[in-house]
Amino acid sequence: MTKYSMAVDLDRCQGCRACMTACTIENNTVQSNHWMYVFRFEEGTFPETEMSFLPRPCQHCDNAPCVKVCPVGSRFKREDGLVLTDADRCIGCRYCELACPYGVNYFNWQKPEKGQYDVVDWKDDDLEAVTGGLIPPYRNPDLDELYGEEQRHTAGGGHAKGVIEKCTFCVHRVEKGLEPACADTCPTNALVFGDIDDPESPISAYLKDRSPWQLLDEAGTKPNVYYIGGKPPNKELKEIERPKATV
Amino acid sequence: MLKVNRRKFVRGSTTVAGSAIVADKFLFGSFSGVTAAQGPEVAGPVEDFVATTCWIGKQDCGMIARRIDGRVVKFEGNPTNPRNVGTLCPKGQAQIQAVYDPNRVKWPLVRTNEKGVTGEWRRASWDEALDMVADTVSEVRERDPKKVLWQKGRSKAKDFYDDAFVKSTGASKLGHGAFCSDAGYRALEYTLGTHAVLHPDFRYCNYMLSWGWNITNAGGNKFCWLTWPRHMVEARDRGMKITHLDPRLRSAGPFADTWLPIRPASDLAMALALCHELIALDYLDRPYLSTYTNAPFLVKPDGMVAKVTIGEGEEAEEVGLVWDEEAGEAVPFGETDNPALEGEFELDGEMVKPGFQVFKEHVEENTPEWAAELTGLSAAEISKVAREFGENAQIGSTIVVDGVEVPYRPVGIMAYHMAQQEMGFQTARAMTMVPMLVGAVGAAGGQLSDFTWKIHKNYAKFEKFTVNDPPYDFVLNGSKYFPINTGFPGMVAKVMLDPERYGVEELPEVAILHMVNPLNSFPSQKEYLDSYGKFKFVAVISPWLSETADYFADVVLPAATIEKYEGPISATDQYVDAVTLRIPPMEPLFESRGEIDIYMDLCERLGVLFGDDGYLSVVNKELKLVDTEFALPLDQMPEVRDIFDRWSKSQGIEEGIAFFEDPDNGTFVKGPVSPTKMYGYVAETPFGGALHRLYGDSLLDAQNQMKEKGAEEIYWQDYTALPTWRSPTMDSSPSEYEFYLISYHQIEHKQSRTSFVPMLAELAPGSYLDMNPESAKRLGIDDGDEITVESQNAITGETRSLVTKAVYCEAIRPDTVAMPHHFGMWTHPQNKGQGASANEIYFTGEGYMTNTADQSFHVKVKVTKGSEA
Amino acid sequence: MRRTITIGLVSSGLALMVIGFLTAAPWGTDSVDNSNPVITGAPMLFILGIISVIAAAVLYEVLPDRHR
Amino acid sequence: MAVETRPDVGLPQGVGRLTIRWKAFLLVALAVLGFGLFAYGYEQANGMSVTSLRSTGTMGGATWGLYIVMVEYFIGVSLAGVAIAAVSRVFRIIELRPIARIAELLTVASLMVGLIAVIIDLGQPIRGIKNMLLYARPQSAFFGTFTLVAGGVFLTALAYLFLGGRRDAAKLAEIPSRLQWFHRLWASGYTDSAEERDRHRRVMFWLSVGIVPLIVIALSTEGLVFGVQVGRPGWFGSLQGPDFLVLAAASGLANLLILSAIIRRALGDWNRIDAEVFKWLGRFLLVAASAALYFMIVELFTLLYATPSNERLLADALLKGTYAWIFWLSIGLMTLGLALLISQAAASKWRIGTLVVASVAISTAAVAERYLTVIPSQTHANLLPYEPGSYFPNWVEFSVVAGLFAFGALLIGLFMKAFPIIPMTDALILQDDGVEATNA
Repeated sequence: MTKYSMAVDLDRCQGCRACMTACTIENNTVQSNHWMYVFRFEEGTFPETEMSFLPRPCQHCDNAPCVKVCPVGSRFKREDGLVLTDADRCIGCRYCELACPYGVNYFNWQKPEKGQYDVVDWKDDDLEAVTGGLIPPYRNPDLDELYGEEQRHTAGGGHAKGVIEKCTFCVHRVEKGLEPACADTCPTNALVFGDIDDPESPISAYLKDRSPWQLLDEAGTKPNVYYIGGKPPNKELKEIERPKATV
Repeated sequence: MLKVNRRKFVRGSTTVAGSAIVADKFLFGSFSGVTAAQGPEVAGPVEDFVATTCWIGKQDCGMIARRIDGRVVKFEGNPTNPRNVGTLCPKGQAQIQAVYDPNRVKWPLVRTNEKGVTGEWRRASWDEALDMVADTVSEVRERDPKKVLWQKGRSKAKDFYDDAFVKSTGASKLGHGAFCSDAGYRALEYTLGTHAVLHPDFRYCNYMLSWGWNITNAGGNKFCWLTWPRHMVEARDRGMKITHLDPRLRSAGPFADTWLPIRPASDLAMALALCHELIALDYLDRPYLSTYTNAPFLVKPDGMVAKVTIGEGEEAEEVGLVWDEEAGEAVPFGETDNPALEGEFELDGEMVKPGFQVFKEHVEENTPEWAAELTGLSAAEISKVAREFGENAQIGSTIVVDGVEVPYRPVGIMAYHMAQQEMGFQTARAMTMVPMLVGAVGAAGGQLSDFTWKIHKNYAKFEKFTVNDPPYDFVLNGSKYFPINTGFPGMVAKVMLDPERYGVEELPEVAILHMVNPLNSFPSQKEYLDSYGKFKFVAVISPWLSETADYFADVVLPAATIEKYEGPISATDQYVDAVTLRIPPMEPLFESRGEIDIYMDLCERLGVLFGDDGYLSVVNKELKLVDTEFALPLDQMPEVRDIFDRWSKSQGIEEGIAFFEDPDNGTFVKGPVSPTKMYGYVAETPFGGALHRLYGDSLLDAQNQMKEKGAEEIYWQDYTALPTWRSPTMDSSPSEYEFYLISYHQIEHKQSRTSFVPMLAELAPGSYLDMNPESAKRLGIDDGDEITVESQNAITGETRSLVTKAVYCEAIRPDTVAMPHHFGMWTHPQNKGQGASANEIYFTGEGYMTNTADQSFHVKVKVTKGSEA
Repeated sequence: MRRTITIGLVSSGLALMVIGFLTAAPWGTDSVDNSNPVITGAPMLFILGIISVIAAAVLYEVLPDRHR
Repeated sequence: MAVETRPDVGLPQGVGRLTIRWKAFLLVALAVLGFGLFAYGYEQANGMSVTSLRSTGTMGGATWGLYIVMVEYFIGVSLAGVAIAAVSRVFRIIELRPIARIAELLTVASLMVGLIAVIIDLGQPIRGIKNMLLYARPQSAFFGTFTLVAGGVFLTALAYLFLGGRRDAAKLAEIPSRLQWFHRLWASGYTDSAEERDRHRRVMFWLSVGIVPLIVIALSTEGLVFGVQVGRPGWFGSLQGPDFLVLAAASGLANLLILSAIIRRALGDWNRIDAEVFKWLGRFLLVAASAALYFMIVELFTLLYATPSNERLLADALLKGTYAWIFWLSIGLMTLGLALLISQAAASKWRIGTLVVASVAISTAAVAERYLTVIPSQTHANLLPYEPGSYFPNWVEFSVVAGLFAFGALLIGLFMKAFPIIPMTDALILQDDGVEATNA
């Protein structure tokens, strides 16, 4: 069996958020929909201050609460571990968003082209001459394809107003044999991706001599994201440098 | 073209993807890639890849552009590039939004309204715009080419811009170094001879002083960002410990094993105290000090080194005298293996001491207790750093690296913009002395600076300064003000506003601004607002309408961003040597053009493109094509691609430029850097032949000359043979200006050229002031409150203020406030509401610059709630 | 007749509900199969079942007496 | 069959007679509904971004807002109606007989509005209806809403209303009027024979017996929508179901009382709702509101002792933070309502005006309490340390909700002009001995 998982090495993470931008570009997600999110935390009082970072992709849980609550089977778990959303099936009830303890689900609050960083006019005539009017101009055609044995519309985001979307572990890349965009770009290789059931895979090798922990273990979600180093987040942490949310 | 196997695989599968159209079915039997499951007769979009290099940052990481039907859809790191090994930072990823930004300057613009206010423009043809520039420049050049000022913020093909254009036109040149780490560069050029500042040998280092290094947000010595953090995390995996000296912890994030929140501008005191402790604890590498530094040179009571001339005629050279204890006499340096480092001796009726003895006495009073007061740290903490540094240095040990035995001193400092303070030059010198004392300079695991031990020409120049009488040129070269002179746009602005004050007669008349935005990116905005209007003509070459262009440009020439050929670009990560080029992944957007094209056209119009000493001739020289079969003909305008094709072939790459365009290559990897290149001790000529200047008698000599020429104390006070502590000028601001204002770099941004990139502006949206909650609460300021920050110039009494919002931050000293420096722009719609830049309230000039004409980024401020003030 | 129709509707309603339930998406969350009903439209059967049970009650009362 | 008629009008209780007052009501209701429709149209055209709703976590918003609050509220209200109707029949509480139809109607109307609110909250409403029919999954708590609430309770309530009204319809069908066709249709051949009465009694009894547990189960699934959420402190817990029911009972009874009082005034001379009805409603409401307040106080104490954790953050937001005013308002109003009821019970004097005031207080408290169930857990109780956010509905949401209320009122108002709102006769209370009880 194949089971795609990700390791996040907090001893290496610089909190730079390159993964977030790579994800946005690869998946054409709209502004403020951070499929990958990197927390930056401050803790304690001066001078006993500590800082930490925490990347938060979808955990692709084995016991995924979002899958359980989805009323129409738009959210589903594949045999290879990926938890995906069928953009054509979703009815936009946002139940998954509330069921998820990690906050990884994002809704398309408006027409996707409006949310594509529209402070810039992508419909500019001179630009259209180059891009053919595509919004965003870096639109990735892979995202229109159907994936997996199930042949469902699961890759990428920003497909339609009123549907939910979340991290897919870049299903369209994984099926090509590529890493997810976040892991691919990570400047310090703090994100390691692979098939955890394959002892030869990069992730298995990486986790072998390390002692990983999982996010919100107590929630019983059985995540497929493993954290190394750092420590589980607590409520004493103060989030800093939160991105601006614009819908 | 597509080679999936060049990317990192998720699993061991191999896939056949030889064609541009991919329909592989290997995992789930599904169609993936870019072809829709449509009939075979309908051609799907065509996918291909082009290798190129990042444009948005400083270190030009290798990238591969993924294209669909020729449209770039993503940039990814190029795995063959040692510098970034297939990765990219947030800016590298997000720049695709910048490339497609319709707010770029689309075509040449000519101003239609007066200057000094927001510009109104008409569209012009390239011919018209270039003619306008050429006509004005020609007229001025005929009178005096030096009156043409070429100013850059960053140049990404030095050979073509800084060298070929500037040399062939004879223009004056100003860079951005004075706002960067140039005071540090000058200090290292002076002290070690290398053109660099400080970084440790991460491959072996066990204990690093991260001194003001913005690890998680900004570059270190030589690199933009990404490469150093890669090395750092690997060193930490090995067990390297980091002691972080910075008023803010945010810079190191979780990577500081120890955080010492040092008071701004007190680094010199800290460095001197470390030297004091290392000497007191006898962590000294005496062989290094006696052999490779001028520490044994005998210093006379007047502070000058006792020298003799050896050799005759052309061969004659001055050599410092050292004390041969066995012989009991002074001998020229090099004639004894064991010169005295300490003691006092009589020479020609005068009492002389070795430089080291002078240094030892100099730092005698710089105890940890003394420094504790100044740095805001405890004496115990300071002492502990010195002890750890000394212990970890393992003085006397060696290690074998690639078969070469190298002294092993696994301790070092990473410091980059530390020099951006009033005493930046001497601070950087004192900081360099810390690893010098333990012999870590150029040792394995120890203190490195440049990637090789190539000695910069300034090393020899600084042996003897010549201070002239006025008149001076407008950069004040050779003046009594700055015997060491970085070329400081802030000072030039001040000179332009009052030339007589500085004994200057001739001012520049025309400015060509290359990727530079002084109005926004340089501190002390006011000086630039006041002075740039004095140019008769300003031409701006830039992809975006900079704020400076908005107010002062007569003509704006739209440069391409990444869509152009540029280079050659070093791709080394310091351990592997490599070189690459920028390849246009698509045609320049709109009517923009690559700068090399622009300069060649301009030079042709100026009549300096062809012939000897013309632009092409300089290019040949800089690219080392002279007298090779690849040299450019000097009588015809080449295609830019052809220039790089010739250069590629001259490098022994048979395919020429196609090699760099190939997504499977893109980087010409020359191989690992040999230990004999990297480590000064084992270099062919150890340390490149430069004797390290612990004692700087030529600085003292410069001081004496400056005094003689009547320079005021503020200019000469830091020209001392040894780094000497004094209170920074800003400390004499009235006590109500209770905070030190510092500004910093955020990882999402690069200077002032990214804050309008929507994806980056989303992550780091705007200006704010970090305040320790303790201080903020005392002033009745809540988290998120609107506040006024007012700075005061301790010399002129001038005050400046800005409005921003307070952000509570437990990771900053209570006496320090800090702002990110990327905002305060107004020409792009995304800039709306981003808030002010600290640059608006910094000062430049006397008291707020170094003795080497470099900007200080420090000022005392007061903070009040609200925006009434 | 009334009785037959009622019992028929109630039992077929219950049967439809059971069938609808059984042919809806299988329990479990570990497979793509769990996200699709065994028979597309199974929930409709379930609803029809409910309608039919309630309709039984209504019809039971509303059906005219034969002798009239 | 003695049908009560008046010589000057054909139909009883003002049915078919459009008074100025009613027309004014119609106009206002249509105007509010119209504006609600406009607001919803605006929302549909631009996306839900025009509401205050935002994603939880990084956006710091609430993804379920006023719409879901009102879904919970309306579905809760619907409980009381049909429950009162059923209880009055099963236990033969003759005094409540006059408002049995009001109760049924309230159930139908509020369920309808509540289910529309569910659709309104969907990002893809059309797809929502289609995909629920094609793909609904029993594992999802929504399945219960979809099948049991939308299907079961709603249809049973409709059946109830229909069957219970046949006898009146048959009588009205004899009176010539523009609505005669409608009354004939409703009567569906009813002849008031003994067998028919007998059958009716049986059916109503079984329906009543069946519907009460159905309601309990169906509405508990509404509580489960929240209760099964492990990932959301403040929601997860076994009390969500009972809590939902108790508050539903209180808000439903309060609304039934208010509605009865309004109809009492509206009917004027036709009124047959006497003080006895309100006494009963008052007593029921007293019990329900006491239980609701009990749950609220239990919750308050739990909050006071919340450990430093997600619950603490939530408690702070409720007790002294963003939501404190709503929290204390709901407790205050519930206490006020209860105090008014207790004082009346103690004095054994039930005044309709006071009861209405108490009911308005309790109903408002219920909306506030639903709000506090739905919202703060989203903005303040994320398990990961997201910065707390905030949510308060904007004009679009308020307008849409006002439109929903107007739609519900319109349903009841229109019904009143088509059919007697107070049962003229009720077969259930007819004894086998053939003694015919009629209204009056």
